[in-house]
Amino acid sequence: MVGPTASLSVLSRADGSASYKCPATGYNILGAVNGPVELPGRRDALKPEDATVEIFIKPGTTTGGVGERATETILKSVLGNLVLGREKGFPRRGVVLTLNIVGGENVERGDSYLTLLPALLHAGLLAMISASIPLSMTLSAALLGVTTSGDIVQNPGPAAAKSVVSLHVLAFSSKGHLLLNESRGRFDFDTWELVRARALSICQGAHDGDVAMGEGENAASVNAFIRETAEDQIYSDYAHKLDSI
Amino acid sequence: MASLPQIAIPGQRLGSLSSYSAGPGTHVQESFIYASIAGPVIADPAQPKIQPKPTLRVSRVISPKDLQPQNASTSDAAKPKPRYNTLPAIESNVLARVTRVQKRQAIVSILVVLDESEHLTSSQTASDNDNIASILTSAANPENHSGTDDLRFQALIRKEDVRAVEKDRVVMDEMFRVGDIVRGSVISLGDQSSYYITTARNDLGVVMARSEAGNMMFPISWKEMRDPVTGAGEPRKVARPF
Amino acid sequence: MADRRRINGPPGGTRPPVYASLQESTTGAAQRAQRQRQPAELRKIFLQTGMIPTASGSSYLEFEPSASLAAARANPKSLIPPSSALKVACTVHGPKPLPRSAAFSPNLVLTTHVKYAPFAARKRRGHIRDASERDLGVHLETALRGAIIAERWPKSGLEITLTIIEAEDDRWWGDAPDSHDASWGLMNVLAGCITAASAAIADAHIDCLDLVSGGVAALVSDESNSASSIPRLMLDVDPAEHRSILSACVVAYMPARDEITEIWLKGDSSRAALEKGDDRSSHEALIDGAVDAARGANTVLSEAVRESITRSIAQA
Amino acid sequence: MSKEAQLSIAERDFILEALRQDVRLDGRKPDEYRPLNITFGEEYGHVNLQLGKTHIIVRISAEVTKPRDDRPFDGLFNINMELTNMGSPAWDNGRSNDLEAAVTHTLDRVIRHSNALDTESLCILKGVSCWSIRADVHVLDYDGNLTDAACIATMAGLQHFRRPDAVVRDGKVIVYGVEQRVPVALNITHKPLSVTFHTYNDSKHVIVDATLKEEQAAEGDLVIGINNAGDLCYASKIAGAPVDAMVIVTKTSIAWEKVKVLNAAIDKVLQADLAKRAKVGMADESRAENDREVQPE
Amino acid sequence: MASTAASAPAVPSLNLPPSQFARLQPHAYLLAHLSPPSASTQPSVRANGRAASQFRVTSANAGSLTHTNGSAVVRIGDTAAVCGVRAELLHTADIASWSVSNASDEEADSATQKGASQNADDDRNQVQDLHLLVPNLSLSTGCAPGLTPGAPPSTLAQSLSHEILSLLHTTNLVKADDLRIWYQPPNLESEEFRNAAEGMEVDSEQNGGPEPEIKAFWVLYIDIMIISWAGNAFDAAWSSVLAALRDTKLPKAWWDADNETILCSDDIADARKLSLRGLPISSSFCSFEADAAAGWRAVVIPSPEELKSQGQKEGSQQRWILADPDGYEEGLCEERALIVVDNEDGKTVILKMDKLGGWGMDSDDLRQLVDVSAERWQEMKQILDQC
Repeated sequence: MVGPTASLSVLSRADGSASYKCPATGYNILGAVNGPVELPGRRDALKPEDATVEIFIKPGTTTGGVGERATETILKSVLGNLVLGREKGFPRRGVVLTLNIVGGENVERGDSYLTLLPALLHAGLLAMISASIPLSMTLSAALLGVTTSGDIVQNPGPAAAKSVVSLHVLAFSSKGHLLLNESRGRFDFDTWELVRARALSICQGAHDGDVAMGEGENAASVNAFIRETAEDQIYSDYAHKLDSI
Repeated sequence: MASLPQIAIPGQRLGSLSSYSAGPGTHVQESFIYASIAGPVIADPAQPKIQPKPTLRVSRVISPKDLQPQNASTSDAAKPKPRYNTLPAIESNVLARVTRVQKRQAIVSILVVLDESEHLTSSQTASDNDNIASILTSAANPENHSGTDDLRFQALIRKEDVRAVEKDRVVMDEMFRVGDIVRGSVISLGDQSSYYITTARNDLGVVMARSEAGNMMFPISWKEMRDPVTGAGEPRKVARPF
Repeated sequence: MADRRRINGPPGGTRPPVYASLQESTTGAAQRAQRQRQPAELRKIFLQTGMIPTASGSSYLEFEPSASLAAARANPKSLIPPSSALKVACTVHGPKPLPRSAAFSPNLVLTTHVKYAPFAARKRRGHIRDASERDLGVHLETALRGAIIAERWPKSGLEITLTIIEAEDDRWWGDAPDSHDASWGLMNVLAGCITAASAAIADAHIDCLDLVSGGVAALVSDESNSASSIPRLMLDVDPAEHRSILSACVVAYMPARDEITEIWLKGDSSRAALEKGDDRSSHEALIDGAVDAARGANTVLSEAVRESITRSIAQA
Repeated sequence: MSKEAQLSIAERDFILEALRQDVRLDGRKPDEYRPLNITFGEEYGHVNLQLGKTHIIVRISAEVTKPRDDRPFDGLFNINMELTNMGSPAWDNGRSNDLEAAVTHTLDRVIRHSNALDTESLCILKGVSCWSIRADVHVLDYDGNLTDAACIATMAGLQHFRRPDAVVRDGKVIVYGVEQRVPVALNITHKPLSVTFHTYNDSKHVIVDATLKEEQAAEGDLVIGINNAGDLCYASKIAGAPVDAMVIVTKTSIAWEKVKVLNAAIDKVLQADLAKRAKVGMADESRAENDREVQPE
Repeated sequence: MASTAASAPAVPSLNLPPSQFARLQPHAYLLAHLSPPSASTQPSVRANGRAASQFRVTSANAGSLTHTNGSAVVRIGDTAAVCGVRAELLHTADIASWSVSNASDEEADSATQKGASQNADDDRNQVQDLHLLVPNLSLSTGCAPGLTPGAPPSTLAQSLSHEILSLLHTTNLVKADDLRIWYQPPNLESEEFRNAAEGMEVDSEQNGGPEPEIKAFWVLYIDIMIISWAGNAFDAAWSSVLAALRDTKLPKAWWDADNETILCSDDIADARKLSLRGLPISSSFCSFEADAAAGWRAVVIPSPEELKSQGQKEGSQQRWILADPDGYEEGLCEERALIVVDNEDGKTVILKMDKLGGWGMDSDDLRQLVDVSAERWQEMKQILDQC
């Protein structure tokens, strides 16, 4: 299977941006971040000592609706939590993240956004990194399905997701906290624990005894992928300085 | 004196202006006093010099104390179960949270309007804002953080109203920080959006504050509070502790 | 077109079900509900305050189901309800700060808002307020504004929201819409809203001159059961129980002061003949009737407000 | 309600003074477009366009729907553009602004109303079903001349797009997947594009393809919609300083020249992409597995 | 209660009545209740007097609204939801894609048309593809302060509507066949012609005659009005939807070939109830962190292992997971969990499990919450069975 590709700072107007492609599900997401920005015309927020994180999802070939708003709420509770909104210059200001689905199928009415969530999370995170938004940690996410035969499959696309018995999205922080779990379908808790273990090894890399799992490109964890993508950008941004050392 | 009803509802005739004067919760029409809210009827006894007639009022606060006015002073077991709706008025004391500190003023949002009655000790300051049941059910509006502030009255503390002495040397940043809880006294209904509040009294000023490190601080002087964990002091306009 | 903030139905649209019994000759169809009450007899009102603790004040009001509706509920035969009975929930929020954009006001600024639930009436209602709902809001505001002592609450606002969970019919469901038909059910809804809002305001301890209540009277003509076709004056009419309503009147009334704060008269009252010896003009009679109905509602209202105070004292 | 940062007076004067000397900030000639770069995505009708720093993605999609009651023989075609905070920090998410309305209007006039896409060819079964073609314009980076960029990208997308084949059998419509039958190109009747001019110094200086800064310094604009054959399908001079009527005439002929060049550029990349696809298609046939499929592990 | 609050260590200088304390220092107020001084014998309870995993008193009442096919009022403590289900008809002639089939799944389609062997996936597709379920939730009812009545649905209302629709789809609660209106075209050569008019019941063994066809679908408009909102709107809304759907009766409907329309019988004896798949019950939780400072400043967030050892070292509880949070608690907790379970032959099946908004909860907590949700299922089943 072809692994995801990503690059940082692909756009020029936004403060930060990232592109994230997941060939397995066919999704191609562009994320742009502007922040800290003034939020005009707003009243003093309930938390005047904190930044406000706003997220907007723009579907590729349809007009956004309630499904997008629900997904934004989920993303905000995960990504918004990572933002250190009390750092200097951020309180009372806004961090605006726009996610544009530029490749892949539309999510149908009343369908969960689960197949898209990891790509949205990764694109959003990378865009925040690109915009130098202070973050407490990074995250990595995995999409897993459990088939009728009980097999766990990684990254089922929208069509494949319809035939699985249960569908799970898990996101872990770079320190190993479970930041997000969204599970739909029919399953029991033991199945979920298997899914969780599998997701953790995908995100964090092979743990203790699971070394055998890794094969080819899969061996690289999502976490390492995110890190490398960010590091690549830093190396190219600071190439002039590094050269002079 | 005709017998008074124990409970009144709006529009109920309570007594004649010839024998009573009209108090809060009532209105007068054609020389009779009528109730304007629902609640227990209380006749405050006449005070020879200032108020020759007993004052009729309908209480907003429903507490057993009000129902037995004869032992009002001893009813410290009063556990009010009122509805909340007191407006800030001139001279009412309020507790407010600082939402913004600017060079010339601090903006606060009023959380609690304290009862003006001076005789009550602090444990009895039962204002109409006090319905625990209602506070506990409705707190923050989770989806819209600014929503709750729309429900609270906003007020200003101007630089010259911060303290009574050395007014010209006040630096707002050393008086208040965002998030502090301040006790203040309303001095004006202000403009269309804000009340004006003063803290220029010993008992007024910051009553609760967190340090830079995020810990609750305690007051050590009239102008400084200290973080018990880090030991660092921070300047504030501190209210006199009780 | 498609509402981006709501979940939309099929793009091709849907149609309400058509019952076969309506297509057949009317002889076989269900009989029109009959009024079992005396002309001056009111329906019972259930009214309770304070059940929504997140609000400053609240109330819930329900009209007693008509005899036919009660019978249909007890022993269901048809899916078509013979009539319906008002159910309203009311909340009051405030006094609270005025929006920042608003100008200074030395008085309490009242806003009223009436919305039908989509399932409140025989025909599915839209999600966005229509003209009749805005109308109801305006009438309600007039009715309440006259009762509230607004100067006691400077620079603050009071927001009154009524949700109609079940509305009243405008006519019997079996009748074809008539050219001179008006939305008679709306008037019952308004009367109910006034009474409910008044209870919620009292629950919120907002100063009022009096408890204002709503009442409806109408001139109805029931050719089928009366020998003459002379319209008769009836109080608190359920439009589903009458063949034809000529005119109707709703008032908001404060009994302690004998004042009317809102009056709304619809239809043609010129043909009405009153009893012998009654030399009032027919619209006077209508207003008097509506006031009588409002007085009736007021006894329920006073009781409910008194009861809620007694209850909270008992709890204290 | 945010706005693009205003041009400083010095910047404005600089731009105007340079124009007086027939110099543009980036050294272009008045009638010269910025470098145009068009690429196509994997999907049909996915266009990635860069005009200087203005960056746009257009996606074309098709679905079967019911024709309008009053036009049973016509399919549907819509162009949608929603400006987001991505393209410019001045744009608020979920709120439309004047620029969005203006550009959408021009696109609608130039492409849709000129019937560039033959909607009758989208009819499948009279009054029952037809294709609804939708173009979504995503603005990723905004540095002026959104109208022309969106126009070029949309036209390129329409020409690149392939809809699934559909046949009517016994009153039933059967849609064939892309794997089953070769998808069908849309019926493009002509290829209109817009050319936007900006005027300066009492319309003495008129330039095409202004950057954002040049747009901000302009005193008026002029939009010409024209096709390869020289048929004018849209012209607008809505606001700003008056323009000499002769300028419109001369600029229309310049616009025609530009459209021919731009359309040639589109054709070139289209042909290249088609050739590439044909090659990949051959290679694909030899491969049994589609790598989009889920691989149980 | 008053003494607990007033003696809280955080406020050394101010003696406040509990109500003001609740307002000024909500976090400390709830914390003081949950962790009473070790010297005292007071148990750890929430400010509302409930134990951590205790739900509020719940009641449900179905079928009281006249103009609905099914309705219910559900109260969970002070949160109240009214749900009304209205059925309308979607003629297949009005469905653009109805006469369209994909060449690849034509065979599958014709199997569906025969009405035989319905499986859940087919159902989901038709219910979802044709938009047969239309839930919308309204918070613009004055149910809580700060929500402007008459404003378009807020982000929260939109999210809740979407979650309800999404849950209806993933649980396959409503069977597509309950919503289909069949028609058996007359077979003029056959004596079965007389049966044709009542094409409702499809006899799959009918041979020779034309195949029965679907002429229309019932579309269920499910409208939820939150009348009073004191936290946990989702559980109240979902239970009201569930109770209303269980109460829903659809009239008998048939295709009237002469008038080319669908007619219904108003006879209640002909109407039938929906046969729902299972009884998915939702339970919401939120997690309250003892350390208010964590949200206050930029702290180094300990790893999960550090968190565990830290909790053991200090010996005091750092986190409480509260079932069925009220509005006050929701305002103080960032981390939430939502679990939907069903019970099949005594075995708990999880249908949805979400957790987000923090980094505290993990498998151990979730396992416990699933158990709590399973208990809640039993309780809710009783309540719904009685309504």
